[in-house]
Amino acid sequence: MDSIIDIQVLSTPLSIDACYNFVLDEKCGGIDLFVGTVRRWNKGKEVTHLHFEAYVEMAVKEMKKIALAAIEKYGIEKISIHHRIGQVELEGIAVIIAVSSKHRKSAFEACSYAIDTLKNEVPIWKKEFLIDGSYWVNSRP
Amino acid sequence: MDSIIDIQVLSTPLSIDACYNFVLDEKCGGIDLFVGTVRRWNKGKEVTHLHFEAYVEMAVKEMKKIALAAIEKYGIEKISIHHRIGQVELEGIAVIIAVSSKHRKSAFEACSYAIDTLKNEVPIWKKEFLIDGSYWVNSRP
Amino acid sequence: MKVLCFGVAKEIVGSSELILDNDKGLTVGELKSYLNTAYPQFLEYKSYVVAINQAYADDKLSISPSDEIAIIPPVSGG
Amino acid sequence: MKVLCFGVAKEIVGSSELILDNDKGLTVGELKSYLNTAYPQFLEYKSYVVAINQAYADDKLSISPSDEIAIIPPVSGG
Repeated sequence: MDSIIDIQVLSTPLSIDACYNFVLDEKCGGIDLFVGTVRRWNKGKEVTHLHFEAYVEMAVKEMKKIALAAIEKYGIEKISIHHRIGQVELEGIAVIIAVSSKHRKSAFEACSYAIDTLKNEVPIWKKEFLIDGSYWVNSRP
Repeated sequence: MDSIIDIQVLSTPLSIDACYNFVLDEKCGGIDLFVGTVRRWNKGKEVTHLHFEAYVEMAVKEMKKIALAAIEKYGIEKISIHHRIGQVELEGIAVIIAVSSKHRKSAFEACSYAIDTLKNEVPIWKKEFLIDGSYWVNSRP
Repeated sequence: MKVLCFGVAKEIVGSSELILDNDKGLTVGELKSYLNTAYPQFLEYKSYVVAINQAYADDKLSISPSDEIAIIPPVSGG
Repeated sequence: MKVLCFGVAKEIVGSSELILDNDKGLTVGELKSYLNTAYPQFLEYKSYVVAINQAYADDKLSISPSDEIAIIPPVSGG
Protein backbone atom coordinates (compact mmCIF):
# COMPACT_ATOMS: atom_id res chain seq x y z
CA MET A 1 0.00 0.00 0.00
CA ASP A 2 2.75 2.43 0.98
CA SER A 3 4.28 2.15 -2.47
CA ILE A 4 1.21 3.63 -4.16
CA ILE A 5 0.32 6.43 -1.74
CA ASP A 6 2.64 9.17 -0.49
CA ILE A 7 1.26 11.47 2.21
CA GLN A 8 3.33 14.24 3.75
CA VAL A 9 2.74 17.27 5.97
CA LEU A 10 5.87 19.39 5.74
CA SER A 11 7.18 22.59 7.29
CA THR A 12 9.62 23.09 4.39
CA PRO A 13 8.83 24.16 0.80
CA LEU A 14 6.94 21.57 -1.19
CA SER A 15 8.47 20.00 -4.30
CA ILE A 16 6.45 19.35 -7.46
CA ASP A 17 9.27 17.09 -8.64
CA ALA A 18 9.02 14.94 -5.52
CA CYS A 19 5.29 14.35 -6.05
CA TYR A 20 5.72 13.83 -9.79
CA ASN A 21 8.55 11.34 -9.35
CA PHE A 22 6.56 9.39 -6.76
CA VAL A 23 3.55 8.86 -9.04
CA LEU A 24 5.46 8.38 -12.33
CA ASP A 25 4.71 4.82 -13.43
CA GLU A 26 5.51 2.97 -16.63
CA LYS A 27 1.97 1.57 -16.67
CA CYS A 28 0.50 5.11 -16.83
CA GLY A 29 0.18 7.52 -19.71
CA GLY A 30 -1.15 10.46 -17.75
CA ILE A 31 -0.28 12.39 -14.60
CA ASP A 32 -2.40 15.19 -13.25
CA LEU A 33 -0.98 17.59 -10.66
CA PHE A 34 -2.93 20.18 -8.73
CA VAL A 35 -0.84 22.86 -7.04
CA GLY A 36 -2.50 25.24 -4.58
CA THR A 37 -0.63 28.53 -4.31
CA VAL A 38 -0.94 31.61 -2.12
CA ARG A 39 -2.63 34.43 -3.95
CA ARG A 40 -2.32 38.12 -3.23
CA TRP A 41 -6.00 38.94 -3.54
CA ASN A 42 -8.76 37.10 -1.75
CA LYS A 43 -12.28 38.53 -1.86
CA GLY A 44 -10.90 42.00 -2.51
CA LYS A 45 -8.50 41.98 0.41
CA GLU A 46 -4.74 42.09 -0.01
CA VAL A 47 -2.92 39.14 1.51
CA THR A 48 0.69 39.42 2.71
CA HIS A 49 1.24 35.76 3.64
CA LEU A 50 -0.48 32.71 5.13
CA HIS A 51 0.16 30.54 8.14
CA PHE A 52 -0.97 26.90 8.14
CA GLU A 53 -1.48 24.89 11.30
CA ALA A 54 -2.26 21.18 11.31
CA TYR A 55 -3.30 18.47 13.71
CA VAL A 56 -0.55 16.54 12.01
CA GLU A 57 -1.21 12.94 13.07
CA MET A 58 -4.92 13.18 12.30
CA ALA A 59 -4.32 15.17 9.09
CA VAL A 60 -2.06 12.39 7.82
CA LYS A 61 -4.75 9.80 8.64
CA GLU A 62 -7.44 11.79 6.82
CA MET A 63 -5.15 12.37 3.83
CA LYS A 64 -4.47 8.61 3.64
CA LYS A 65 -8.22 7.97 3.65
CA ILE A 66 -8.63 10.39 0.74
CA ALA A 67 -5.77 8.76 -1.18
CA LEU A 68 -7.21 5.27 -0.71
CA ALA A 69 -10.71 6.45 -1.63
CA ALA A 70 -9.35 8.10 -4.80
CA ILE A 71 -7.67 4.82 -5.82
CA GLU A 72 -10.83 2.86 -5.02
CA LYS A 73 -13.26 5.24 -6.77
CA TYR A 74 -11.25 6.13 -9.88
CA GLY A 75 -8.91 3.19 -10.42
CA ILE A 76 -5.81 5.36 -10.49
CA GLU A 77 -2.36 3.85 -9.95
CA LYS A 78 -0.53 6.15 -7.53
CA ILE A 79 -1.25 9.31 -5.58
CA SER A 80 0.92 11.78 -3.71
CA ILE A 81 -0.52 14.45 -1.38
CA HIS A 82 1.84 16.95 0.24
CA HIS A 83 0.59 19.79 2.45
CA ARG A 84 2.68 22.63 3.80
CA ILE A 85 2.47 23.94 7.38
CA GLY A 86 3.91 27.12 8.88
CA GLN A 87 4.33 30.42 7.10
CA VAL A 88 3.89 30.47 3.31
CA GLU A 89 4.65 33.57 1.24
CA LEU A 90 2.78 34.92 -1.79
CA GLU A 91 2.97 32.49 -4.73
CA GLY A 92 4.31 29.84 -2.35
CA ILE A 93 2.88 26.33 -2.54
CA ALA A 94 0.33 25.28 0.10
CA VAL A 95 -0.60 21.89 -1.29
CA ILE A 96 0.30 19.50 -4.13
CA ILE A 97 -1.76 16.54 -5.28
CA ALA A 98 -0.32 14.29 -7.98
CA VAL A 99 -2.14 11.35 -9.52
CA SER A 100 -1.02 8.86 -12.15
CA SER A 101 -3.46 6.83 -14.17
CA LYS A 102 -3.71 4.71 -17.28
CA HIS A 103 -6.50 7.01 -18.47
CA ARG A 104 -6.36 10.78 -18.27
CA LYS A 105 -10.05 11.26 -17.45
CA SER A 106 -9.70 9.35 -14.20
CA ALA A 107 -6.52 11.27 -13.37
CA PHE A 108 -8.40 14.58 -13.58
CA GLU A 109 -11.39 13.25 -11.66
CA ALA A 110 -9.29 11.71 -8.89
CA CYS A 111 -7.18 14.84 -8.49
CA SER A 112 -10.26 17.05 -8.33
CA TYR A 113 -11.93 14.71 -5.84
CA ALA A 114 -8.81 14.67 -3.65
CA ILE A 115 -8.40 18.46 -3.40
CA ASP A 116 -12.13 19.01 -2.81
CA THR A 117 -12.21 16.40 -0.05
CA LEU A 118 -8.97 17.62 1.49
CA LYS A 119 -10.38 21.12 1.79
CA ASN A 120 -13.48 19.78 3.55
CA GLU A 121 -12.13 17.10 5.83
CA VAL A 122 -8.45 17.37 6.68
CA PRO A 123 -7.72 19.11 10.02
CA ILE A 124 -5.53 21.89 8.72
CA TRP A 125 -6.22 25.57 9.34
CA LYS A 126 -5.17 28.61 7.38
CA LYS A 127 -4.64 32.01 8.97
CA GLU A 128 -4.67 34.75 6.39
CA PHE A 129 -2.46 37.76 7.08
CA LEU A 130 -3.75 40.89 5.38
CA ILE A 131 -2.27 44.36 5.09
CA ASP A 132 -4.51 45.36 8.00
CA GLY A 133 -4.99 42.31 10.21
CA SER A 134 -5.28 38.55 10.27
CA TYR A 135 -7.97 35.91 10.71
CA TRP A 136 -8.53 32.17 10.63
CA VAL A 137 -10.20 31.33 7.34
CA ASN A 138 -13.69 29.70 7.56
CA SER A 139 -14.01 30.29 11.31
CA ARG A 140 -16.49 33.15 11.05
CA PRO A 141 -20.12 32.50 10.08
CA MET B 1 -1.70 38.01 -25.44
CA ASP B 2 1.76 36.48 -25.53
CA SER B 3 2.14 37.04 -21.80
CA ILE B 4 -0.74 34.71 -20.95
CA ILE B 5 -0.15 31.87 -23.40
CA ASP B 6 3.05 29.90 -23.88
CA ILE B 7 3.15 27.42 -26.76
CA GLN B 8 6.23 25.38 -27.56
CA VAL B 9 7.11 22.38 -29.74
CA LEU B 10 10.50 21.17 -28.59
CA SER B 11 12.99 18.52 -29.60
CA THR B 12 14.60 18.59 -26.14
CA PRO B 13 13.17 17.18 -22.87
CA LEU B 14 10.17 19.10 -21.55
CA SER B 15 10.33 20.89 -18.21
CA ILE B 16 7.41 20.86 -15.76
CA ASP B 17 9.10 23.75 -13.92
CA ALA B 18 9.13 25.88 -17.07
CA CYS B 19 5.39 25.41 -17.61
CA TYR B 20 4.62 25.89 -13.91
CA ASN B 21 6.69 29.06 -13.67
CA PHE B 22 5.03 30.51 -16.76
CA VAL B 23 1.49 30.11 -15.43
CA LEU B 24 2.22 30.97 -11.76
CA ASP B 25 0.27 34.14 -11.04
CA GLU B 26 -0.36 36.03 -7.83
CA LYS B 27 -4.03 36.40 -8.79
CA CYS B 28 -4.46 32.62 -8.89
CA GLY B 29 -4.92 30.09 -6.13
CA GLY B 30 -4.80 26.97 -8.26
CA ILE B 31 -2.62 25.48 -10.97
CA ASP B 32 -3.46 22.26 -12.75
CA LEU B 33 -0.80 20.43 -14.76
CA PHE B 34 -1.37 17.50 -17.05
CA VAL B 35 1.74 15.53 -18.00
CA GLY B 36 1.52 12.89 -20.71
CA THR B 37 4.20 10.24 -20.36
CA VAL B 38 5.34 7.28 -22.43
CA ARG B 39 4.03 4.02 -21.03
CA ARG B 40 5.54 0.60 -21.49
CA TRP B 41 2.26 -1.18 -22.17
CA ASN B 42 -0.30 -0.10 -24.72
CA LYS B 43 -3.20 -2.46 -25.50
CA GLY B 44 -1.15 -5.44 -24.39
CA LYS B 45 1.86 -4.65 -26.55
CA GLU B 46 5.25 -3.77 -25.11
CA VAL B 47 6.54 -0.37 -26.18
CA THR B 48 10.27 0.39 -26.32
CA HIS B 49 10.05 4.10 -27.21
CA LEU B 50 8.05 6.63 -29.23
CA HIS B 51 8.88 8.99 -32.03
CA PHE B 52 6.86 12.20 -32.48
CA GLU B 53 6.71 14.11 -35.74
CA ALA B 54 4.98 17.48 -36.08
CA TYR B 55 3.94 19.91 -38.78
CA VAL B 56 5.53 22.44 -36.48
CA GLU B 57 4.21 25.76 -37.81
CA MET B 58 0.64 24.51 -38.06
CA ALA B 59 0.87 22.63 -34.74
CA VAL B 60 1.87 25.87 -33.02
CA LYS B 61 -1.10 27.67 -34.62
CA GLU B 62 -3.53 24.95 -33.53
CA MET B 63 -2.10 24.90 -30.00
CA LYS B 64 -2.54 28.69 -29.80
CA LYS B 65 -6.18 28.30 -30.84
CA ILE B 66 -6.69 25.74 -28.08
CA ALA B 67 -5.01 28.01 -25.51
CA LEU B 68 -7.16 30.99 -26.49
CA ALA B 69 -10.32 28.88 -26.52
CA ALA B 70 -9.49 27.55 -23.04
CA ILE B 71 -9.09 31.10 -21.73
CA GLU B 72 -12.32 32.18 -23.43
CA LYS B 73 -14.39 29.18 -22.31
CA TYR B 74 -13.16 28.74 -18.75
CA GLY B 75 -11.93 32.17 -17.69
CA ILE B 76 -8.50 30.91 -16.71
CA GLU B 77 -5.56 33.31 -16.35
CA LYS B 78 -2.60 31.67 -18.09
CA ILE B 79 -1.88 28.51 -20.04
CA SER B 80 1.30 26.80 -21.15
CA ILE B 81 1.33 23.94 -23.68
CA HIS B 82 4.62 22.21 -24.51
CA HIS B 83 4.85 19.24 -26.86
CA ARG B 84 7.90 17.12 -27.49
CA ILE B 85 9.03 15.94 -30.92
CA GLY B 86 11.62 13.34 -31.83
CA GLN B 87 12.41 10.20 -29.89
CA VAL B 88 10.99 9.88 -26.38
CA GLU B 89 11.95 7.04 -24.06
CA LEU B 90 9.75 5.11 -21.61
CA GLU B 91 8.49 7.37 -18.82
CA GLY B 92 9.67 10.38 -20.83
CA ILE B 93 7.34 13.37 -21.17
CA ALA B 94 5.43 13.79 -24.46
CA VAL B 95 3.27 16.77 -23.49
CA ILE B 96 2.69 19.19 -20.61
CA ILE B 97 -0.33 21.44 -20.19
CA ALA B 98 -0.34 23.89 -17.28
CA VAL B 99 -3.24 26.18 -16.41
CA SER B 100 -3.59 28.77 -13.67
CA SER B 101 -6.93 30.00 -12.47
CA LYS B 102 -8.59 31.84 -9.63
CA HIS B 103 -10.88 28.83 -9.16
CA ARG B 104 -9.67 25.26 -9.18
CA LYS B 105 -12.72 23.84 -10.94
CA SER B 106 -12.03 25.90 -14.06
CA ALA B 107 -8.34 24.93 -13.91
CA PHE B 108 -9.25 21.23 -14.09
CA GLU B 109 -11.85 21.78 -16.81
CA ALA B 110 -9.57 23.93 -18.97
CA CYS B 111 -6.66 21.51 -18.65
CA SER B 112 -8.87 18.55 -19.54
CA TYR B 113 -10.36 20.45 -22.49
CA ALA B 114 -6.89 21.41 -23.75
CA ILE B 115 -5.44 17.89 -23.74
CA ASP B 116 -8.58 16.37 -25.30
CA THR B 117 -8.59 18.97 -28.06
CA LEU B 118 -4.85 18.73 -28.63
CA LYS B 119 -5.12 14.99 -29.15
CA ASN B 120 -7.87 15.52 -31.74
CA GLU B 121 -6.71 18.55 -33.66
CA VAL B 122 -3.01 19.30 -33.48
CA PRO B 123 -0.97 17.94 -36.41
CA ILE B 124 1.45 15.82 -34.46
CA TRP B 125 1.97 12.10 -35.11
CA LYS B 126 3.22 9.39 -32.84
CA LYS B 127 5.05 6.32 -34.07
CA GLU B 128 5.07 3.57 -31.50
CA PHE B 129 8.12 1.29 -31.45
CA LEU B 130 7.31 -2.12 -30.05
CA ILE B 131 9.54 -5.08 -29.24
CA ASP B 132 8.53 -6.55 -32.62
CA GLY B 133 7.86 -3.66 -35.00
CA SER B 134 6.61 -0.10 -35.25
CA TYR B 135 3.52 1.73 -36.51
CA TRP B 136 1.98 5.18 -36.75
CA VAL B 137 -0.71 5.42 -34.07
CA ASN B 138 -4.29 6.06 -35.30
CA SER B 139 -3.39 5.55 -38.96
CA ARG B 140 -4.96 2.10 -39.32
CA PRO B 141 -8.76 1.70 -39.42
CA MET C 1 -8.27 14.90 30.65
CA LYS C 2 -6.36 16.89 28.05
CA VAL C 3 -8.07 18.65 25.12
CA LEU C 4 -5.94 19.71 22.15
CA CYS C 5 -6.87 23.08 20.64
CA PHE C 6 -6.14 24.17 17.07
CA GLY C 7 -6.62 27.27 14.95
CA VAL C 8 -9.17 29.71 16.30
CA ALA C 9 -9.91 27.33 19.22
CA LYS C 10 -6.36 27.79 20.46
CA GLU C 11 -6.88 31.55 20.46
CA ILE C 12 -10.25 31.32 22.23
CA VAL C 13 -8.94 28.99 24.92
CA GLY C 14 -5.62 30.85 25.10
CA SER C 15 -3.58 27.66 24.95
CA SER C 16 -2.92 24.70 22.71
CA GLU C 17 -3.99 22.36 25.50
CA LEU C 18 -6.86 22.53 27.95
CA ILE C 19 -6.81 20.36 31.09
CA LEU C 20 -10.23 19.32 32.42
CA ASP C 21 -11.40 17.05 35.25
CA ASN C 22 -13.12 13.96 33.90
CA ASP C 23 -13.14 11.28 36.55
CA LYS C 24 -16.63 9.99 35.77
CA GLY C 25 -16.42 10.16 31.97
CA LEU C 26 -18.58 12.31 29.70
CA THR C 27 -19.92 12.38 26.16
CA VAL C 28 -18.71 14.54 23.29
CA GLY C 29 -21.99 16.48 23.55
CA GLU C 30 -21.38 17.15 27.25
CA LEU C 31 -17.83 18.31 26.51
CA LYS C 32 -19.17 20.76 23.90
CA SER C 33 -21.77 22.10 26.37
CA TYR C 34 -19.02 22.65 28.88
CA LEU C 35 -16.79 24.43 26.33
CA ASN C 36 -19.60 26.68 25.11
CA THR C 37 -20.36 27.71 28.68
CA ALA C 38 -16.76 28.17 29.78
CA TYR C 39 -15.74 29.97 26.54
CA PRO C 40 -18.83 31.74 25.13
CA GLN C 41 -16.69 33.00 22.24
CA PHE C 42 -17.14 29.57 20.67
CA LEU C 43 -20.76 30.52 20.01
CA GLU C 44 -19.65 33.46 17.85
CA TYR C 45 -17.75 31.15 15.51
CA LYS C 46 -18.87 28.54 13.06
CA SER C 47 -19.59 25.27 14.80
CA TYR C 48 -16.63 23.11 15.65
CA VAL C 49 -16.40 19.37 15.92
CA VAL C 50 -14.53 17.13 18.30
CA ALA C 51 -12.09 14.39 17.36
CA ILE C 52 -11.49 11.44 19.64
CA ASN C 53 -8.33 9.43 19.02
CA GLN C 54 -7.78 11.26 15.73
CA ALA C 55 -11.20 10.51 14.26
CA TYR C 56 -14.26 12.74 13.98
CA ALA C 57 -16.72 11.89 16.78
CA ASP C 58 -20.44 12.47 17.12
CA ASP C 59 -22.09 13.94 20.20
CA LYS C 60 -23.19 10.60 21.68
CA LEU C 61 -19.70 9.12 21.89
CA SER C 62 -18.40 8.58 25.43
CA ILE C 63 -14.97 9.93 26.18
CA SER C 64 -12.68 8.00 28.47
CA PRO C 65 -9.90 9.83 30.32
CA SER C 66 -7.14 8.16 28.33
CA ASP C 67 -8.57 9.23 24.94
CA GLU C 68 -6.81 11.80 22.75
CA ILE C 69 -9.32 14.65 22.48
CA ALA C 70 -9.15 17.61 20.08
CA ILE C 71 -11.31 20.62 19.20
CA ILE C 72 -11.53 20.91 15.41
CA PRO C 73 -12.72 24.32 14.16
CA PRO C 74 -13.92 24.53 10.54
CA VAL C 75 -10.98 23.35 8.46
CA SER C 76 -9.34 25.54 5.81
CA GLY C 77 -6.39 23.65 4.38
CA GLY C 78 -5.46 23.45 0.74
CA MET D 1 3.05 22.63 -56.56
CA LYS D 2 4.64 21.12 -53.46
CA VAL D 3 2.73 18.88 -51.04
CA LEU D 4 4.17 18.31 -47.55
CA CYS D 5 3.79 14.76 -46.25
CA PHE D 6 3.79 13.77 -42.57
CA GLY D 7 3.59 10.58 -40.56
CA VAL D 8 2.27 7.61 -42.45
CA ALA D 9 1.75 9.81 -45.56
CA LYS D 10 5.49 10.36 -45.74
CA GLU D 11 6.01 6.59 -45.75
CA ILE D 12 3.33 5.98 -48.38
CA VAL D 13 4.67 8.68 -50.71
CA GLY D 14 8.27 7.79 -49.90
CA SER D 15 9.26 11.40 -49.33
CA SER D 16 8.46 14.34 -47.09
CA GLU D 17 7.59 16.43 -50.16
CA LEU D 18 5.66 15.57 -53.28
CA ILE D 19 5.97 17.77 -56.37
CA LEU D 20 2.89 17.92 -58.63
CA ASP D 21 1.98 19.86 -61.76
CA ASN D 22 -0.79 22.33 -61.07
CA ASP D 23 -0.82 25.00 -63.70
CA LYS D 24 -4.60 25.28 -63.97
CA GLY D 25 -5.39 25.04 -60.27
CA LEU D 26 -7.42 22.31 -58.56
CA THR D 27 -9.61 21.77 -55.53
CA VAL D 28 -8.70 19.89 -52.37
CA GLY D 29 -11.13 17.15 -53.43
CA GLU D 30 -9.38 16.81 -56.79
CA LEU D 31 -6.01 16.62 -55.06
CA LYS D 32 -7.29 13.80 -52.85
CA SER D 33 -8.64 11.91 -55.87
CA TYR D 34 -5.26 12.22 -57.52
CA LEU D 35 -3.43 11.02 -54.40
CA ASN D 36 -5.76 8.03 -53.90
CA THR D 37 -5.18 6.98 -57.51
CA ALA D 38 -1.44 7.55 -57.54
CA TYR D 39 -0.91 5.99 -54.09
CA PRO D 40 -3.67 3.40 -53.51
CA GLN D 41 -2.16 2.63 -50.11
CA PHE D 42 -3.93 5.75 -48.83
CA LEU D 43 -7.19 3.83 -49.17
CA GLU D 44 -5.98 1.23 -46.68
CA TYR D 45 -5.47 3.86 -44.00
CA LYS D 46 -7.87 5.98 -42.04
CA SER D 47 -8.96 8.98 -44.02
CA TYR D 48 -6.57 11.90 -44.12
CA VAL D 49 -7.30 15.59 -44.45
CA VAL D 50 -5.51 18.34 -46.31
CA ALA D 51 -4.26 21.59 -44.83
CA ILE D 52 -3.88 24.69 -46.99
CA ASN D 53 -1.66 27.43 -45.62
CA GLN D 54 -1.56 25.70 -42.23
CA ALA D 55 -5.32 25.45 -41.78
CA TYR D 56 -7.63 22.47 -42.26
CA ALA D 57 -9.37 22.74 -45.64
CA ASP D 58 -12.56 21.17 -46.98
CA ASP D 59 -12.84 19.43 -50.33
CA LYS D 60 -14.33 22.41 -52.17
CA LEU D 61 -11.46 24.78 -51.49
CA SER D 62 -9.44 25.80 -54.56
CA ILE D 63 -5.70 25.43 -54.29
CA SER D 64 -3.47 27.98 -55.93
CA PRO D 65 0.07 27.04 -56.90
CA SER D 66 1.64 29.32 -54.28
CA ASP D 67 -0.31 27.79 -51.36
CA GLU D 68 1.38 25.72 -48.69
CA ILE D 69 -0.24 22.30 -49.00
CA ALA D 70 0.05 19.41 -46.54
CA ILE D 71 -1.34 15.89 -46.17
CA ILE D 72 -2.52 15.40 -42.57
CA PRO D 73 -3.04 11.75 -41.58
CA PRO D 74 -5.08 11.09 -38.42
CA VAL D 75 -3.24 12.93 -35.65
CA SER D 76 -1.89 11.15 -32.57
CA GLY D 77 -0.07 13.71 -30.47
CA GLY D 78 -0.24 14.02 -26.71
